[in-house]
Amino acid sequence: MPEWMTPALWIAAAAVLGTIALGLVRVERGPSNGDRMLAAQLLGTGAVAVLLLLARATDAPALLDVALVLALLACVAGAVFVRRIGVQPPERDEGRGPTRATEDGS
Amino acid sequence: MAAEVQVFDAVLVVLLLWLGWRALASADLFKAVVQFIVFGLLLSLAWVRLGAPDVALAEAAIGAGLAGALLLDTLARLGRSGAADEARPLGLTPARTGIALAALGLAALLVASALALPERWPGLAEPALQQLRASGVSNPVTATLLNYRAWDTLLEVGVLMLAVLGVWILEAEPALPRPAPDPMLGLLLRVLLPLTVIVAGYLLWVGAHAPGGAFQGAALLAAGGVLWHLARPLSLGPSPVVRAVVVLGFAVFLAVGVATAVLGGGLLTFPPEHAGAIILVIEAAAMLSIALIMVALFVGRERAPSDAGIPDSAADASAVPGAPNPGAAP
Amino acid sequence: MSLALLYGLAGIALVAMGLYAALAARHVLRRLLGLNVLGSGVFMMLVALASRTTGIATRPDPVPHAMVLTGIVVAVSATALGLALLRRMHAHDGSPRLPEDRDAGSP
Amino acid sequence: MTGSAALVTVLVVPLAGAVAALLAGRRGAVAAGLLTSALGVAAAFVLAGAVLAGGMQRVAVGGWAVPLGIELRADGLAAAMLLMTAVIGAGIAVYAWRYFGAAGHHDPHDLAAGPPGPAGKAAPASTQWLFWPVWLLAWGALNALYLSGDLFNLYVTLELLGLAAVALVALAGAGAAAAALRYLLLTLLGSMLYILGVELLYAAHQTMDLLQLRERLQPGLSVWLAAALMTTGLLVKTAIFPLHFWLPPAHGSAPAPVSAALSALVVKAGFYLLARLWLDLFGALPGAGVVPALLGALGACAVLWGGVQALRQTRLKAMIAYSTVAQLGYLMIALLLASGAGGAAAGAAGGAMHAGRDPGLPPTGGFVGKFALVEAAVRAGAWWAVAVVLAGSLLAAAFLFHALSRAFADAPADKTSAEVPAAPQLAALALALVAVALAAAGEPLRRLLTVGAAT
Repeated sequence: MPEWMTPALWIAAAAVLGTIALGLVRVERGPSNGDRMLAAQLLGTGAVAVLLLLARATDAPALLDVALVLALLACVAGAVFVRRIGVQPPERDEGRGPTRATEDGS
Repeated sequence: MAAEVQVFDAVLVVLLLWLGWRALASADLFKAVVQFIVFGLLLSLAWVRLGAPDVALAEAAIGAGLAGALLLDTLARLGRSGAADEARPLGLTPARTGIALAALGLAALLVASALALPERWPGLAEPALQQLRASGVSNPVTATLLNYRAWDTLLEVGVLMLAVLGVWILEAEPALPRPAPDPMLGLLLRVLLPLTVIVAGYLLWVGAHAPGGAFQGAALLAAGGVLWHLARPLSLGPSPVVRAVVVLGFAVFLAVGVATAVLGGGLLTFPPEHAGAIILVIEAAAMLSIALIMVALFVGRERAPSDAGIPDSAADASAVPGAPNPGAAP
Repeated sequence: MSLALLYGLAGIALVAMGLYAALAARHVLRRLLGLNVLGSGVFMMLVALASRTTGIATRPDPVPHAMVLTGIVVAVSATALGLALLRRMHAHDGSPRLPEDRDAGSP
Repeated sequence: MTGSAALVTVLVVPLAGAVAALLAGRRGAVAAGLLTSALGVAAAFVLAGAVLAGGMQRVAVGGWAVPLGIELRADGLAAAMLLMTAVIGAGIAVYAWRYFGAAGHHDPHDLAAGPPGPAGKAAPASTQWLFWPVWLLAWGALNALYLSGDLFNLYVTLELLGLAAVALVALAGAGAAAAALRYLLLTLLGSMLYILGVELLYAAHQTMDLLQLRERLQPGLSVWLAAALMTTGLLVKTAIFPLHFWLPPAHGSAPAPVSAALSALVVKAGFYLLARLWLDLFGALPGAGVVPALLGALGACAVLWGGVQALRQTRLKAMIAYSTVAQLGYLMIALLLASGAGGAAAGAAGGAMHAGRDPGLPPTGGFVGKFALVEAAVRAGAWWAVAVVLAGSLLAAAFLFHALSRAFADAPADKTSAEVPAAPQLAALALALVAVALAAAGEPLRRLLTVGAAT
C-alpha cells in the first residue's frame, strides 16, 4: 500500500461519515415514517462503507466481518417496518406516532 | 491498530451524542426508535475504533438488527394510541430538575474520577494473553468468555433462557392483522437465509482465533429467523421440541461443568489439549439455543388470528400462532 | 486528548442522558430506551478503559470486552422481556405508562 | 464428599433441576422441583458441615487463579445463607406443589383456595408450571450469588435473579404486568448503577475479586463514587426505605408461593450483597463507619414506616408486603450492629429473621430474630435500636391482631383468608419449627457465622 493511501482512506472514511450526518437530517425531518426508515437503511450502507475503508486504513481484516454482518442485517429492521407498520403518506397529525397497516383488524 | 485521535473520531462522537439524545427526546416514538437503530449502527463503529471488533460484531447483529426489530414490532402492537407520548417527553419540569441535576452531578463525578485515572494501565491483558496457549483458542476474548470466565457465560445463557421463560409465562397477545404475502420478502428470505446460516457458522468457527463466536453467530441466525417469521409466521410456544432447543446450550454447558468437576480438573477446568474442542462444542450448542431464544423473544405468544386466512406457504396448520395446545413444533 | 479519553467522556455523557431519560420519561418504551442508552454509555466507558492497555500489551485488555459482550446480551434479553410486559400492560390497562405516571387526560 | 465438591454440588443442583423441570414439561416439573429441593437441602447441609469443620471453602472456577479467573468461596455467612435458602426453598416448593399443581388438575377445592389476589386473573393454567424452572433458576442464582467472590460475576447473578423475579411476578397474570414491569425497570437501573461502580473499581485496581480488592483498595474519589453507586443500585433492588415503593405492588399481586419466595429470599439477596460490600470491602475505608450508621437509620425508618403502613392495609398480602419492608429495616439495623460490636450475634439475628419470614407467620419467625437483635443491641449499648425494635414489634402485633380479627369475623367474605389446603399449612408449620430450631441451635449457627468473618 503506497504511503499516501492511509491518510486518503481516513479522509474518505470521514467523508462517508459526513454523508451519514446528512442522512440523519432526513431521519429527523421525515416527513413520513417511510422516509425515516429508508434513510436509516441508507445509513446502514454508509456504515458498511466506513467499515470497509477502516479495514484497509488500519489493516484489520476482522472489520470486513463486521461489515458483512451489518450488510446482512441492515435489512431486518426494514422488513419488520414494512410488514408491521407499513409505508403511509404523511398524515395530518404527523409526528404523533406510528401507524399500522390496518388499524385494529383483529 | 492506530490509536491516535482522528477527525473521524470527533465526528463520530458528536454524531453518537446527538443521536443518543434524539433517540431519547424525540416526541414521536417511531422517530426515536429509528434514531436508536442508527445509534446502534454508529456504536459498532465506535467499538471498532476502540479496538473491540468482537463487541462491534455483537453490536452490529444485536443493536442494529434484533433490538430494532423488537422495538418496531412493539410500536406496531401498541397501535397509534399506545405509541403516543407527551409533546415534550423529557422537557424540564420542577420534578425533573432534580433528576437532571442528579444526572449532571453523576457525570461530573465520573469525569473527575476518569481524569484521575492513569493514562496507561496494565488491566488483565498480560495474564490473559500469557495463558492463551493453555486456553484452547487464540482469540483472547473467546478465551475470556469460554475459559477464564466461563462461569459468567454459563449464568448468562441462563439469563437468556429466563427472558424467554418470562415471555412464555405472559398471556398470549391478540395476533396482528396479517398483511398479504409479499413476494419481495420471499425473495429476500431465499437469498438471505442461506447466507445468514453460512456466515453464522463461519463466525462460530472463526471465533477461536479471530473476532466472532457463539453470540455473534446466534444473533445473525436469529435475524434470519425473524425474517422467516415475518414471511411465514412461526409458533414458538413452550412445546417439547422448542424447550429442548432452548435449554440445549445451558444444559451442555452445565454438563461440561459437572463432567470436568467429576472427572478431575474441577468446575469448568478444561484440559488444555482438549480445550479447543470442548469450547467449540459448548459454543455450537449455545449458538443454537441463543438463536432460537432470540427468535422466540421476537415471536412472543399470539392468540389464533380471527381471520383464518393462512398464507400459502409451508407453514401448515401446526404453525398457527397460539394454537390451543402449544405442542406444535415449527 | 487520547482516544480512550475521548470515548470515555462520550460514554459518561451517554450515561447522564440515559439516566435522565430512564427516570424522567413516562412512556415505558422511552424508559427502556433510556436504560439502553445508559447501558451503552457504561459499556463505552468500559471498552475505552480497556483500550488504554495499548502500549503496554500488544492488544487491548480482553476482559472488559468479554464483560461488555455479556452485558449487551443481558441488556437485549431484558429489553425484550420489558417490551413484552409493556404490551401486556397496555392491553390490560389501556396505558403504556406505569400506574403512578398516569393522569386523567393522557393516554 | 469434600468441601469443594459440596460447594460445586450446591451450585449445580438447582441449575440442573431447572433444566430437568423445563425438559420434563407440565407433568414432570413438580417431581423435578421437589426432588431438586430435597437434594439441594442435603447439599447445603453437607457444605455447612464442611465449612464448620474445615473453615472457608474455595473453588477456582476453570482452575484460573484470581484476578484472571473467578473464585467461589463459602465462608460461614455464605454457608448459613445457603442453608436457610435451601430450607425455605424446600418449604416454598411444598407449598407451590399444591398451589400450582391445582391449576393443572382442575381440582375445584384448590382453585377456590389458590388464586391470586384482586389484581386480575392468573396467567393461563398451561403456563403455570413454568413456575418450577423459573424458581429453580432463581434458587441457582441465589446460591451463585452467595458463593461468588467476583464483582462482575455478582452482576450476572443479580441479573439472573432479577429476571427470575420479574417472571415470577408475571405469573399472576395480565393484572400484574405493571408491577412486573416496574420491578424490571428498577432492577435494570440498579444493575446499571452497580456495574458502573464495578467498572470504576476495576479501572483503578485491575481486579474484580473481593478479597484482592480489599487488599489493594486505595481510598480516593473513584472508590467512594463506586461505593455510592453500588450501594444505591443495591438499595433499589433491596427495597430499602425510601426506595421500597416498588415492593408492595409487586408482592401484593403475586401468587402466594411467589410472594413468599420474593419476600423471604429475593430482596434479601441485595441485602446480603450490601452487607458483604460494607463489612468485607468498603469497611476498611477511612470514615466508612458513617455509612452503616446511615443505612441503620434508614432501617429504623423502614421498620416504623412499614409497620404503620401494614396496619393500614386491608388485604393480607399487601400487609405482608409492607411487613417485608419493615423486616428489611431490621436487617439494616442488624448490619449496623454487625459493623460495630457484637458482629456475630447481630449476624445471627439477621440470619434467624431471614429464616423466619413466611407469609403465613409474620410474627413467629420474627420473634426469634428480634430477640437476638435486641440482645445484640443491648450488648452494643444501642438503646435507640432497642426502642425501634420494640416499637416495630408492637406495630407488628397490632397488624397481626387486626388481620386475625378480620379472618375470624368475616372469613367467607374475604377471599384471601379462605380455607387453605393442608400442604401449605404443613409447609408453613415446618418453617415455623425451623425458626424455633434455629433459636435453639443458636450456638452452632453463631460458630458457623464466625467462620471467615472479616474483622
